[in-house]
Amino acid sequence: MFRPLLALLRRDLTLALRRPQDALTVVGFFVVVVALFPLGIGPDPEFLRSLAPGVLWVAALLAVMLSLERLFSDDYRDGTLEQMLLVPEPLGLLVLTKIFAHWLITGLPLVLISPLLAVQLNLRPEEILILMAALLLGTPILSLIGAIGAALTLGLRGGGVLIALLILPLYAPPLILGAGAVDAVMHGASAQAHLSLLGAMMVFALFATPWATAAAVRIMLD
Amino acid sequence: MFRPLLALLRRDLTLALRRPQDALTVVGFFVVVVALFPLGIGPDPEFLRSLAPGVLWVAALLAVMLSLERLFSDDYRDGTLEQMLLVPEPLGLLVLTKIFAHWLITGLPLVLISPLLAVQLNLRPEEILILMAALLLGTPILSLIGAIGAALTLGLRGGGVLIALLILPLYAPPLILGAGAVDAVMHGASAQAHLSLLGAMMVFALFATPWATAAAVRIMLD
Amino acid sequence: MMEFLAMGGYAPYVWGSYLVMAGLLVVEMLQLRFRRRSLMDWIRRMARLRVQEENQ
Amino acid sequence: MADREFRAVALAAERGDRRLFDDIDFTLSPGQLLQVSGRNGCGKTSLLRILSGLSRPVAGQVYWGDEPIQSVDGGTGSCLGYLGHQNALKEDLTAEENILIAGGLGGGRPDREDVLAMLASLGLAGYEDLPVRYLSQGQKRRVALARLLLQPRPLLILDEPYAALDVQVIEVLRSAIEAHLARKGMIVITTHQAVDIDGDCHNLRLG
Amino acid sequence: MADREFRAVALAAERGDRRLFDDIDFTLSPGQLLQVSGRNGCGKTSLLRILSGLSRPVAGQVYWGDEPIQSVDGGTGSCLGYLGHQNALKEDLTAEENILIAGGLGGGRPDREDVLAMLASLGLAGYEDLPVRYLSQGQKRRVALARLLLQPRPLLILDEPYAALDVQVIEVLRSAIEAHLARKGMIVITTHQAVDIDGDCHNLRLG
Amino acid sequence: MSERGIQWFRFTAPANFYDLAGRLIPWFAALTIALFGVGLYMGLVVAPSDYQQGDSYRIIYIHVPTAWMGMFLYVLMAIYAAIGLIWRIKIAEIMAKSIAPTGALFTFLALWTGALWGRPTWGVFWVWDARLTSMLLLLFLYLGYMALHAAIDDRQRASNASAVLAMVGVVNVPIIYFSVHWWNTLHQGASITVTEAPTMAMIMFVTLMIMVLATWVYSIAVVLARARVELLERERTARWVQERLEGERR
Ligand code: HEM
Ligand SMILES: Nc1ncnc2c1ncn2[C@@H]1O[C@H](COP(=O)(O)OP(=O)(O)OP(=O)(O)O)[C@@H](O)[C@H]1O
Ligand SMILES: Nc1ncnc2c1ncn2[C@@H]1O[C@H](COP(=O)(O)OP(=O)(O)OP(=O)(O)O)[C@@H](O)[C@H]1O
Ligand SMILES: [Mg+2]
Ligand SMILES: [Mg+2]
Repeated sequence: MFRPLLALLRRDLTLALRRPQDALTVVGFFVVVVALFPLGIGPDPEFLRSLAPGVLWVAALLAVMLSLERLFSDDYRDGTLEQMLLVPEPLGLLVLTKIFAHWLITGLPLVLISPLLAVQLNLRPEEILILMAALLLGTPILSLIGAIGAALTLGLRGGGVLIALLILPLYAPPLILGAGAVDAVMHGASAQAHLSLLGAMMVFALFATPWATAAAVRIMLD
Repeated sequence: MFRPLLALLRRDLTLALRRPQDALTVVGFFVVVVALFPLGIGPDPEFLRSLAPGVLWVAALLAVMLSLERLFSDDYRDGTLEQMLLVPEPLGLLVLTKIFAHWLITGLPLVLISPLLAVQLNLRPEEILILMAALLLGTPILSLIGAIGAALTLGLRGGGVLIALLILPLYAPPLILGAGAVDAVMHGASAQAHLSLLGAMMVFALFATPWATAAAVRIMLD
Repeated sequence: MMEFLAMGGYAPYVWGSYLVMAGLLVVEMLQLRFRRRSLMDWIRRMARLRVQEENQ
Repeated sequence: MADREFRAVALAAERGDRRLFDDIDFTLSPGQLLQVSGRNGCGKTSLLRILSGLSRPVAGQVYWGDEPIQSVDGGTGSCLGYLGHQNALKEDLTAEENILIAGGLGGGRPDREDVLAMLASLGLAGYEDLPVRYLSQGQKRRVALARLLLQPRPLLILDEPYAALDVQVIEVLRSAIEAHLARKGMIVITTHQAVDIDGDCHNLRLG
Repeated sequence: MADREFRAVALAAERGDRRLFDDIDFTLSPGQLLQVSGRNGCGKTSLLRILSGLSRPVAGQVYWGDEPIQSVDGGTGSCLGYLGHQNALKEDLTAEENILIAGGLGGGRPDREDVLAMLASLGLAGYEDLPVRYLSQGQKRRVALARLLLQPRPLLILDEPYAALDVQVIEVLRSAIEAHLARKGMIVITTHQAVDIDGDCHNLRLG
Repeated sequence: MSERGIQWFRFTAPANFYDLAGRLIPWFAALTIALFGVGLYMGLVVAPSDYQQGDSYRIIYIHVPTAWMGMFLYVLMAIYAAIGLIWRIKIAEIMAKSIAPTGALFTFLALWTGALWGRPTWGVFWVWDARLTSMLLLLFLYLGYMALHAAIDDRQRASNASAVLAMVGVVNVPIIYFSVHWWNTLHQGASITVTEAPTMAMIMFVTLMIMVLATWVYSIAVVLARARVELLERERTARWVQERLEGERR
């Protein structure tokens, strides 16, 4: 039962290790976008600090979104995805495994690098902790939701930009909750509520989206 | 001399017309990214207003950057780019023509839609005028510089994110000047200096970057 | 009449809303009609082509 | 090897506005080969994808024994192997890794020695541990074939397997096909190249 | 048609760390055909790309008459046409548009009638005004061939032109090649399929 | 597709639907003209101006109907899309696709009229209020749906794929709405919200309802007309299309 899933997970991680620059560019993009903001907005520290949660979250969201284009497209282009439909295993589980691998490669590094950027934007230690917690809960949601968009744009020209249009509206809730969590601590409130909502949303996404994604993959390969 | 260039321009525009959604999704992306910011940062009108130039410019920059991935990649994938190397015409001019077509399809619509978004972020009419002027001068620069990155990442896996990393640092000057122009009017100063610098930069990019891009294309196709 | 058109000083807003709405609805209908026409023409042409092929 | 028949009943396919084919019926028994032939664009690829359950016909149904192909016990992939126009290889992995992982994904636990032997028999000795990216068009095709031949499936569906192969390898492939038929396997194949195969061969002309 | 010779002098190519070939010399005079043959992965594609100036050899030089191929008067493309593994077609344009635009890009002003006639002779009558996307693998290859044959270049470089083509079209292509040779054109070709060509044919074995 | 499936709705057979829609459209069109005529006359001429907002309040007569229609059509579209996807009913797929442009148009009009109303009442065209923001996101959902449909060439695949998107979207609409609402009330900032008109006068209410009805009838007419065109486009090779064309001029 689980042998194929493990094989898939191992394969995706091996591939990522063979090409570490892929994962690194996602992190790089995140860092660069955050760094652009002071350029566009001005260097005032207090101002930047009040912006920090929003900017960090928007940047993380864009980084995840961009990396999503490749979630299935490599497998699609070289025909591996087709072969995967023939694997005697529910497609939903295969998809979930791929999403998990993708999150390990892109989402987790974002969470780990975020404190550095947060410091640059003058966040305080306790705020940084909440930021990381929120990202830890939020980035899987982003990957899970985004996978639907990635599957729906398989093989379409201009996929990257189209994905963005399809899923960015769906990203509003995690964005609001995630940025809101940090904002709440910045204003002395508790982030409890935000974080539990985020967690609930993650569980929901975990159960619901893989099937939608699997359906989308099947449709696009029909 | 100019027949091949005209043929190329006509071809690219025809292709864009056959698939209007490609151009529209770029605009859509721009709009959606701008709309995300208030979600991450909060709805306070005064606050948003002071952010507006930076946010609009960063969003425009990201939109142009994403659309750049397709500048050469379609031609590369189906082998047309290879054939273009065999055309009896300086490659630099061909590249410039392609960039011009690309700007008409993606950059210009961004300029045209920007007033709507500016209104949502509470900019005033005279500020909006300067914003449009700055974008009109700035988006060609973004396309010209971005073309180098697009050429350098031809055929690489994960091109989209890699492009971002390569060219975002180069985007800093137009970003600073462009956002600065609007900021200046917002603070009652004149945007003259910013705009003339932007103009100078555009002329410079117009003459310098096509050759760099052409060289990059040749190298990547070797 | 002028008074009606002035809408108590809110003319741009009120008429801006109503006229844009009217305009867009009309555009929608025209576009639909245009699409229908060109589709019909196309189908007829294809039918003619088929008849011509069969006769050969 | 196989103990059931593979049947197509009244298949029809459409692409865009055109009906590609209509009312295709056949029954393939163990040990038989079906060659699908026809001009470019007559719908061979479309038919093979339908037969392997990857796309749905507009009408008709494909059966493996008595089960519709989409709902075979243990998944469609347990009864058939499919080789399409594309090779389904990961360019960053070596030939050996590609095959081992594909085996694992299929639920098996392939043996390293077998893999190396198969690669050698296809003339890829010495290339096993190069990333597939460095292989030429024909060499990639060979790796894909090796993968397919190592998964013991009763039915093989091959879309232009000879494409890009040189003469020696075509010979190897031909004897592999004959061995598969002798073992009571079944094969559906398309090709524009004339390769004679010894066995119970049938022909289906499209278009 | 051609009035110069096409010469390769001491060519060598490397891929990765491997030297693919060394010291390749040949001279092709008007009316001659050179068939490059060899097993999969011996470097045929690499050689053809070097001959057409698309990539640079590690050593040696390719000459068109007395000029190195990269610096031919009027551009490399004025003396040769290249057909690679890929078809270089825009999927959103029709076959006709694709060919007309490629002609315009080459600096010519191709005639619509000629294009339609050529497409018809390759068996694509009725498909001229369909976006290329809707064509099958073999039909696309035919469009690419039509484009090549309509650009009157003295030297044609063809990398597996028969791939994916059905038997009838191979026949058409064969006679087009013979006509080109008869007109004093030159051809460099690779293929794994055996197609006999009447004319002054030479062979170059790699590997 | 293989098993043609459920045929109990007589009009699911394409030809019947085509004919039925063709017969219904003129009636709805006539009704639309009548209702809009009456509604506009009452709204712009008969109804008195508001004691607080003056004449600017008259925007309500198109703002509220378009906003309702925009939201409602999305749900309807998702329902049709789901039916089309699950039971493979062609007409449902076509209806879903035909609703989208009209829904997007009404959503846009709600935004547009709201913005033009906001200027005189709030002093700005736009605030990031919960209701406005979720309306904006709804517009994006519509646009994404249409863009996806347009980006896929194969008709069957396009309608299946966008059906998945519509269903995912409709599950998310309430989530989006609540999170946006919460976001807005958590931050201090904009305290202006869409104000309820103070106990509407009877005449205003009646006028509003007439306008709501008018947009309804209009939507039905336009969607049916578009569905007919879509149907023709899909079935253009079918025999019944040829038969219909012999008879029809236009
Ligand atoms: C771009 C700006 C606006 C948008 C997107 C917008 C959106 C909406 C939506 C979606 C509804 C229907 C929601 C519901 O019934 O619960 C609605 C109703 C309404 N809007 Fe707006 N609105 C905007 C601006 C305004 C302004 C400026 C006013 C007046 C000051 C206004 C007054 C109303 C009223 C009175 C209703 C009906 C009340 C009700 O049924 O609950 N809106 N609007
Ligand atoms: N997405 C599509 N829309 C419309 N028509 C299509 C589409 N895809 C393929 N076709 C048409 O379907 C026909 C069959 O295509 P298919 O790929 O099955 O042909 P084939 O028999 O495999 O040809 P070849 O020998 O060239 O590989 C072609 O004529 C092609 O024009
Ligand atoms: N980027 C690369 N890096 C390293 N080696 C490469 C690279 N590309 C190709 N090769 C190697 O170069 C050799 C020649 O490749 P080429 O594509 O020229 O072969 P070919 O003769 O055209 O083969 P085929 O008949 O299969 O098309 C192959 O053995 C391949 O392994
Ligand atoms: Mg085929
Ligand atoms: Mg080759």
